[in-house]
Amino acid sequence: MKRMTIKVLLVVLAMALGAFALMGCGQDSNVIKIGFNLELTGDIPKVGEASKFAAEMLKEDINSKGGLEVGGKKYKLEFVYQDNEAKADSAVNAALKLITQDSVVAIVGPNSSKQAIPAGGVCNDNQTPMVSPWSTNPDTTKDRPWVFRAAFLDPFQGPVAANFAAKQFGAKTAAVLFDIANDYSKGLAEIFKTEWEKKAGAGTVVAFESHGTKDQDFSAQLTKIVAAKPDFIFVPDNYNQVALIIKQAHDLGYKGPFMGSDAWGSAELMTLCGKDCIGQFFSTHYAAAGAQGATKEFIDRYNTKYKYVPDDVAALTWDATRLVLQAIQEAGKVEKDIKAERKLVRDALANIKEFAGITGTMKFHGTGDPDKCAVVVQISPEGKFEFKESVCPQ
Amino acid sequence: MAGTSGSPPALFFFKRTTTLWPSPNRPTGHCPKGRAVQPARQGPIAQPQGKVSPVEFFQHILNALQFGSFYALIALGYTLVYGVLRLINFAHGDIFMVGAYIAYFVAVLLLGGEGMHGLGLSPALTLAITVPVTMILTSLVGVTLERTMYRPLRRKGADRLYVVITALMAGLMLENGNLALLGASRKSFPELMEKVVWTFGGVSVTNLKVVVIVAAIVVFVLLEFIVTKTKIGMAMRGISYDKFAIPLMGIPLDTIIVVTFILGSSMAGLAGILYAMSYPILEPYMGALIGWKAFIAAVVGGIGDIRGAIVGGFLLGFIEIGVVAVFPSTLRDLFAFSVLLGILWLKPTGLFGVAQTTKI
Amino acid sequence: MQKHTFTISLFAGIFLLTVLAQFGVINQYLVSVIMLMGVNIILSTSLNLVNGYMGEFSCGHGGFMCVGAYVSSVVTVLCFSKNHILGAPLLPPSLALLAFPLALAAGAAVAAVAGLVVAIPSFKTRGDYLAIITLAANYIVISAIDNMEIIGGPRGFMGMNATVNGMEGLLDIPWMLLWVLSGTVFTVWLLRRFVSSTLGKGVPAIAQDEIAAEIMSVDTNRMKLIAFMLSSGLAGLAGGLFAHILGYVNPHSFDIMKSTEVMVMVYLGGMGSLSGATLSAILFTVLLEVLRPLEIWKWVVIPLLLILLMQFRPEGIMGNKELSDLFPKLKKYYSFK
Amino acid sequence: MPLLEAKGLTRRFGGLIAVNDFNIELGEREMVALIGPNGAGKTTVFNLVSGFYQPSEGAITINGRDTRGMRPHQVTSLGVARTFQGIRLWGEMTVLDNIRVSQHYRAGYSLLDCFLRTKKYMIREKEIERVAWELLEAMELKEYALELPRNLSYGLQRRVEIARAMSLKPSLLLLDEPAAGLNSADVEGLIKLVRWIHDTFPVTIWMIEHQMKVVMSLCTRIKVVDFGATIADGTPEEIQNNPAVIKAYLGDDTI
Repeated sequence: MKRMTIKVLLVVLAMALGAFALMGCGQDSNVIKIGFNLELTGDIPKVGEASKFAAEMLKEDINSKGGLEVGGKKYKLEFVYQDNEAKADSAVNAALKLITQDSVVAIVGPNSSKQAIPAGGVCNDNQTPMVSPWSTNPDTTKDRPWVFRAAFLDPFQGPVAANFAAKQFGAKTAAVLFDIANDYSKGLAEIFKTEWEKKAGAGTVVAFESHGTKDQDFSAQLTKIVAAKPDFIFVPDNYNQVALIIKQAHDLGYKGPFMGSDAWGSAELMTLCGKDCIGQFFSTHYAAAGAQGATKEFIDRYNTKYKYVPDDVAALTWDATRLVLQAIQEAGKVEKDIKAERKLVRDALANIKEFAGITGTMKFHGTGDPDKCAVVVQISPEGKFEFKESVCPQ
Repeated sequence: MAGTSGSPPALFFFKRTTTLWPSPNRPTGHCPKGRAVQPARQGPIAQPQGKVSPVEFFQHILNALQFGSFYALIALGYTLVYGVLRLINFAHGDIFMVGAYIAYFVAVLLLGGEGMHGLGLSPALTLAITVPVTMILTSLVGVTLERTMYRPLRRKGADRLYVVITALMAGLMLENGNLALLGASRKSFPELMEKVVWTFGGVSVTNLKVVVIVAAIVVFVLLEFIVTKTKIGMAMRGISYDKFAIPLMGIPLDTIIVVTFILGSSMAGLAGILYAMSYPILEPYMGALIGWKAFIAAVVGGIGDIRGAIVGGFLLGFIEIGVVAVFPSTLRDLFAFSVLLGILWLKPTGLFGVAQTTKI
Repeated sequence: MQKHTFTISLFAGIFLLTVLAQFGVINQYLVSVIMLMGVNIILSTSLNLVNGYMGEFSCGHGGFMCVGAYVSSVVTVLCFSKNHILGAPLLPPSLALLAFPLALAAGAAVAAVAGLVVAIPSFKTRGDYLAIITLAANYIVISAIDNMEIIGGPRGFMGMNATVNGMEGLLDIPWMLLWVLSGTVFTVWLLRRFVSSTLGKGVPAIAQDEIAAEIMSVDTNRMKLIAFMLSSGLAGLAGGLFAHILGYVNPHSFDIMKSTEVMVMVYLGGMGSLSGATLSAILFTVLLEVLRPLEIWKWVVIPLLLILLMQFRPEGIMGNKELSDLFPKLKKYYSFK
Repeated sequence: MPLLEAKGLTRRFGGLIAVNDFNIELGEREMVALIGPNGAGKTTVFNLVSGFYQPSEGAITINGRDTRGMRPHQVTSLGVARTFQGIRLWGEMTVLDNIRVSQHYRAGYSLLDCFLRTKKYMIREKEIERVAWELLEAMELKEYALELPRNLSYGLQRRVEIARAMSLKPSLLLLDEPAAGLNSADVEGLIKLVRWIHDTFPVTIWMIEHQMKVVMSLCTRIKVVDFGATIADGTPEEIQNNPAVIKAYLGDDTI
């Protein structure tokens, strides 16, 4: 009996292995496949979801117009989504699966650097163009001709926040609260610190406190910060934590202003944070409120389709995907051989010097990293992110 | 945050708590060492507050009490189930999460808002109804797990660790099931209690903080009573001594176990409500980390012992917040867990746990 | 001759896989899945020594893996790639092939030493209290690395590819696959030899009756020390391989979630069965990949499957039996003595 | 020099004095019984001798070696083997493995030998294997070699436990109520077995036993303890007519 069950189990196992080895699907000549390597589960499911929604929207747009026109021929788009569970190893497998099994032309994502760095390595080794919408860690694209990104880097955003805060609040001292387990948050916090102390002198960052990714109680850190009496608090943190941080700071009697980073820029911020966030500032890729043209159109359509204002990840995915599509078009033709096609796309991507995205105009200088303007927005009493000023790299 | 001396009543309150809980004095005692460590870790800038000011100190104690209460409330659930079944119910942290979500839906249903127009009751009334309803529904979840997953395994006489793993899996299922069903967007918990911030000479207390702390203590007293004074409680303790003798004494084992799960899960439910009110952002994974930590607290206190759970919970709260208060907060986990590890090295069966003497 | 059929076919299999990978018959993706499969086998078999054979409940295996991963990575990066903090490479890439196994060994050794943190308390305490110590150890390791700027902290650590490239510079074959497969075989072989010896049988003796073991002349402390250090050391080996497969490590890849996965593999396979641990590791890895299309639902379905499996086989796939116990015919095809 | 010498052995648990100033000397190949009412502290004496407890006062020397501060496995390797009141076999291991593992201290090869299967390893393992089979053969357990102990009858389990103890090649064998829970037929078998062991191996046997039948038919010397203190010591006959013993003991026993 027992032996029987085991035999059965073994057979099942063998079949699973077989089925798994035979996976992967045939080619269709007039379809262009683009892969998405997204954090649909794990720590930051919201990010993956937003990316996927944006991509779906773009696909429907183009396919409804009969497909993407390349060299006078229309190709249907097929987007393949792989969940990387917000894990590094899973992201590598997802990337390899997209490259080898699904044989996609290019890959969009992963978003968070923890996944994007290893996945970028794989894409570069396997000569497949990859565009990360959201990753801000320099290593993602460093020495990797096949890897690009749509977001600006921390070294640019840090100073923006510092300069603006100095000007806006007339601040002399600053406090920083960041997420030690989140490389984005930590990196930005450190850059801000060095930048601020360069401006206002050593020791002017009166408190430099951290917390863990899944923490929800920041009272201890905030007590220290409040006791240090900073002129403002810089919080380069994800919007969900921001909401809690600001609430708890107010509970502890802190009245001063906050300065945030692009990770604030989520529609959820206001539903989570409510009145506590009103009047705060943060630097981001684009201002949803008061946006014009393509940006506004995107926001409105996304809003009607998915019932919430898109956050920066959605917008950046939209841009990243369009960047890839434009490259495919500029390549002028579609090679049958997938490897040759990838080469074409990669060269086209590298040739794009300037790209007008909904998150602002991007200028590329062959590093794969865009120069783009950051905007600082203020949260209006209606909970809109209102354009305050735009800072462009000199 | 001006002013240094608290007003008499506040100070009185705090004095009592400090005498009750000596632990925070430990980190502050290490204060100079902390300063020594800091430049090495923190680069050039030195923390401006050379030492923790009294105001700050009391504030920290208050914070620690609040967060400790949550650990304690959840640890109680672990310890109850463990005491009876010798089972680490790793799903408990996620039952707590489910509790918070249930509370959310009940509250929204009664209160309205969040897109759905509910019955439009007053916040106070909503709270009054939400608490019991949530506790009942949550305990149902706990009992369901027990009936559908744990009990069959026990019946089959599976190794206790298989039940533990099943519990882990059940937890994962709750988390990701929630994610898959409700989507990735987090829920914002409606405000059921008009928030009041009292400030005693720079020390800020919200009414919610007080409620949480009081709740934890009340629950503790209640459970202590149930377990020591009532028939069912005696039976529970009996089972933890001898699982096989109890049924022979004519005590229905399964009933006791179910009651245990009801108690434990309803505690998780209560914790869920209070947590959702204090940190009004709900997400599927909110239970995971605090669940693990509460389990650690329960064990450090001496798992299976209710006082142990309470003490362990508050201790963990104090250690975590104490470390942040004195050292750079980047070192929080490192130091906090080292301290716990040290405690277990010194007292291998936890603070209240009794070493099992094996007779040969 | 027949006695060696198994061994021979094993090495033939490895050779075949490498050749297939070399000529791209099985694609990159499958190769990487096979490699992670190997890593998982190492992890689950090594944890099985503690959680299965010794009946302890260690839930911090990821921590030791992390130690191994970082140590071996730092060594190889020091030697073969220029790093903005650790400076220029110390050795020419031609030495990569020699240095790599040493780096792995170093990682394993340090991880084994880290195992002491758990092993020493285990003299006094058992069961759930020890479980907490392992858990705390896991948190401590991760938090410590978060605070080490020099190896990137939470940003993670990279540059291990240089070593792999160095090896491929010598001879262009899928080296990592080869290393992982041999590492896996090595681990199983090592553990198999340990648990089948009289010395190693002291470990299950501790699990079944520690007092009897001690009084029947088993030096329980020594056995615990060996078991924990062997287990954590092999976890370190797995970590080193993992790091060089990915070419990038991040402390949070080794958190409680990782440890949980390994535990699941152990209990799924059956406590105290090496073939069980191996099978379950393969099954689990395949499951993770096959169920990708389910996206979010994947992590609902997998636990469900495991729960069901445990309902039907409360002792895991193999119980505490080995394949050779269930199919005695197999016995004549190999000899582990 | 006596094989075992216990001087002024005292063990307290908190306030309770389990063993009080216990003295004994055992020579080569003696067969001695330790009797006394329940709770008299007999098993505690065995626990002290086998190193499971440390004495509060007094000392134990085995072959002239002071065992204070030794861990049980060290004491065992001095040649002290014991069985347990409640059987403590390793239930998940075959009878054969039970008897192999109990020779652990004689394994005598390093971890490396074990990994590399060196010559040394092979020789030792063969030796261990041989000893195990011989014992099983001699004690008529051969056909159960590959059974799990928990599937064996109580009597057989006793037998296996004694075999396991003997596999340590002890010079002193402590039997803690070997006849407990055996039916009369098994008891007969046990008596034969113990006598056979005593005749075949150079071993001193010291047993705790309630069944006078066993004690009287095997032992040449009997020591009686009550409330931790020794009340009588002598040949079976002396003990049988010792008023103190009769008062303390025979009152509640069946001969």
